[in-house]
Amino acid sequence: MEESVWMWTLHETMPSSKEVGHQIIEQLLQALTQAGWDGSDLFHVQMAAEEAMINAVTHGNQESEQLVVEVEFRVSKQRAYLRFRDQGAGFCPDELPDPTDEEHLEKTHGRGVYLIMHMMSEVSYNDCGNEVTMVKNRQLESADS
Amino acid sequence: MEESVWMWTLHETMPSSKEVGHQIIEQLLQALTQAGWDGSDLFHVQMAAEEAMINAVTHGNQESEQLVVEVEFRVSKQRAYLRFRDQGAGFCPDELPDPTDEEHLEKTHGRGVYLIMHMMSEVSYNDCGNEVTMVKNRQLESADS
Amino acid sequence: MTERRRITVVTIGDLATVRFNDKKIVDSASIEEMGAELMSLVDKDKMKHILLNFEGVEFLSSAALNKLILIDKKVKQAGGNLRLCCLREEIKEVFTITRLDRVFDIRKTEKEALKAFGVDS
Amino acid sequence: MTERRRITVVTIGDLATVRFNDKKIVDSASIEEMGAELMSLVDKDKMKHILLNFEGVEFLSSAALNKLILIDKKVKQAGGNLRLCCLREEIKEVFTITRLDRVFDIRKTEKEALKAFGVDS
Ligand SMILES: Nc1ncnc2c1ncn2[C@@H]1O[C@H](COP(=O)(O)OP(=O)(O)O)[C@@H](O)[C@H]1O
Ligand SMILES: Nc1ncnc2c1ncn2[C@@H]1O[C@H](COP(=O)(O)OP(=O)(O)O)[C@@H](O)[C@H]1O
Repeated sequence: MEESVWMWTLHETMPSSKEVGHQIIEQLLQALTQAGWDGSDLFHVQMAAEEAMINAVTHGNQESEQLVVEVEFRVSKQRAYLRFRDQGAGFCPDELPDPTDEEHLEKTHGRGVYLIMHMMSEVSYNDCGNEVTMVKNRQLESADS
Repeated sequence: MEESVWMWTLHETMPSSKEVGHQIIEQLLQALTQAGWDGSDLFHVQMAAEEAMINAVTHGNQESEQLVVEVEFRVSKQRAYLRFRDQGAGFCPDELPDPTDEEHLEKTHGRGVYLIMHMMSEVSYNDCGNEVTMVKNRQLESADS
Repeated sequence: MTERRRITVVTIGDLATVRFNDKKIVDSASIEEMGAELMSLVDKDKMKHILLNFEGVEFLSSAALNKLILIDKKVKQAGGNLRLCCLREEIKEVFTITRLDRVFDIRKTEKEALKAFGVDS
Repeated sequence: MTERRRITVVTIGDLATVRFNDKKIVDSASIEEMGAELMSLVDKDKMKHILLNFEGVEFLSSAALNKLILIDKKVKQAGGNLRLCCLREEIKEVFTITRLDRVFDIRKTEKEALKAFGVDS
């Protein structure tokens, strides 16, 4: 990540609250917009951020008041870097069933991690599964740039 | 495990049901009793088996009707071997808080894995955390043997 | 008329056309409320068919998708049809990536969707 | 007298002495029922103090421990005391390993426990 000139970075520890999480992601979206992001690039980052935040707060920390989520965001014109770390027991992403398999298609859960993987350019979980790091390389130039 | 002469082994796939799990553990306890186990040795294996089964069914498979738990038990006069594998997303046992810490002491969850670790002679989880293998070496000779 | 906070409804016979009041369908309490309001269209208002018009919706999370699957099951159980229309490109892509475009009947315009329901507008 | 399925209760004033009907306290439905019956001793029968006599109990799971912690909180809230007695050696060890022997007041015999409640038998 050294090579990028980040225009905006945020590194903070938030409580295990979806409301607070949504607000922090709003800040990220504003920073991206200011850096010229829009359209599907912006949408993809928003989706991955929301899903990762909700998983950290609900599955990871189980909304415990005693646990926090560490978030780190970096934004440049061409690249966005996002990291979420919770204090839960983790999980193995590779073990998750494929939600697009015929037998899982109508299930009412299990699409978050799959969407994260498909929305971002690079996604990696730590061994334990309680930290996800992701990068989005911007695909499209916006019309007015 | 080669060196042991197993007097009883069971290897089966059970549905994600605590009731069925309790019944299978009853069979294990009967086999242990027949092999001369009693007192705290028997109790320790029972505790570890119940906690591991409940975790596989509830945390691992989330009681899904579509998922199964693989159980393997082996019993000899001196040693018991237990393995439970679920089809869930796993977890990292090392990340769990210590339930005996002052701040967690009155929590109403989080003692199962800790008890398993303390009741058995050897406990290991696979990398993913959805399989636990454990061995109990018998400590006490029963009075009448 | 029923007070609804998350959706705005126009009915023609037993067909309800629904628009969403929120631009972002992501907050879990709002999703629950939206789900309950849609459910009551079938349960209480005895609507058979539902058309979800996504005009103006800019974002939805996987939790919203899960809720839509429940609504779809409900409508089908009641012998009706659920259709979706007017999805912005990025939201359409979410349905494609998750293959939910095979579960839901998605139409480009409201006119097309209404036609599929047998309503000519 | 109240019908109870999981516990047998003898009362002296506002002290209830409880024995368990099950040898193994492990099944989750039974644990819920046991919990509800103990809770109602405080809520409904207005018992202040509770003595849990574990005679005959051969096994309990961590889910049962969790439930006992809730009961203990309840009794304390109501200004009373919860005590345990007559634990077989292996069950006592479970309390020691988990350090719950520091949360619960555990006595060897029912006589000792009653004495701690100020009842001489
Ligand atoms: N941060 C996390 N910590 C622990 N488990 C997680 C985490 N994120 C995801 N998981 C596990 O992965 C599963 C699938 O997550 P996801 O694909 O987001 O779908 P859903 O949240 O609808 O279940 C979850 O049910 C949970 O078991
Ligand atoms: N087989 C499993 N699969 C997934 N997660 C598990 C499994 N076993 C344990 N865990 C995780 O470890 C945590 C602690 O488990 P445990 O010590 O048994 O306490 P409790 O079940 O009371 O929470 C669980 O809440 C769960 O997050």
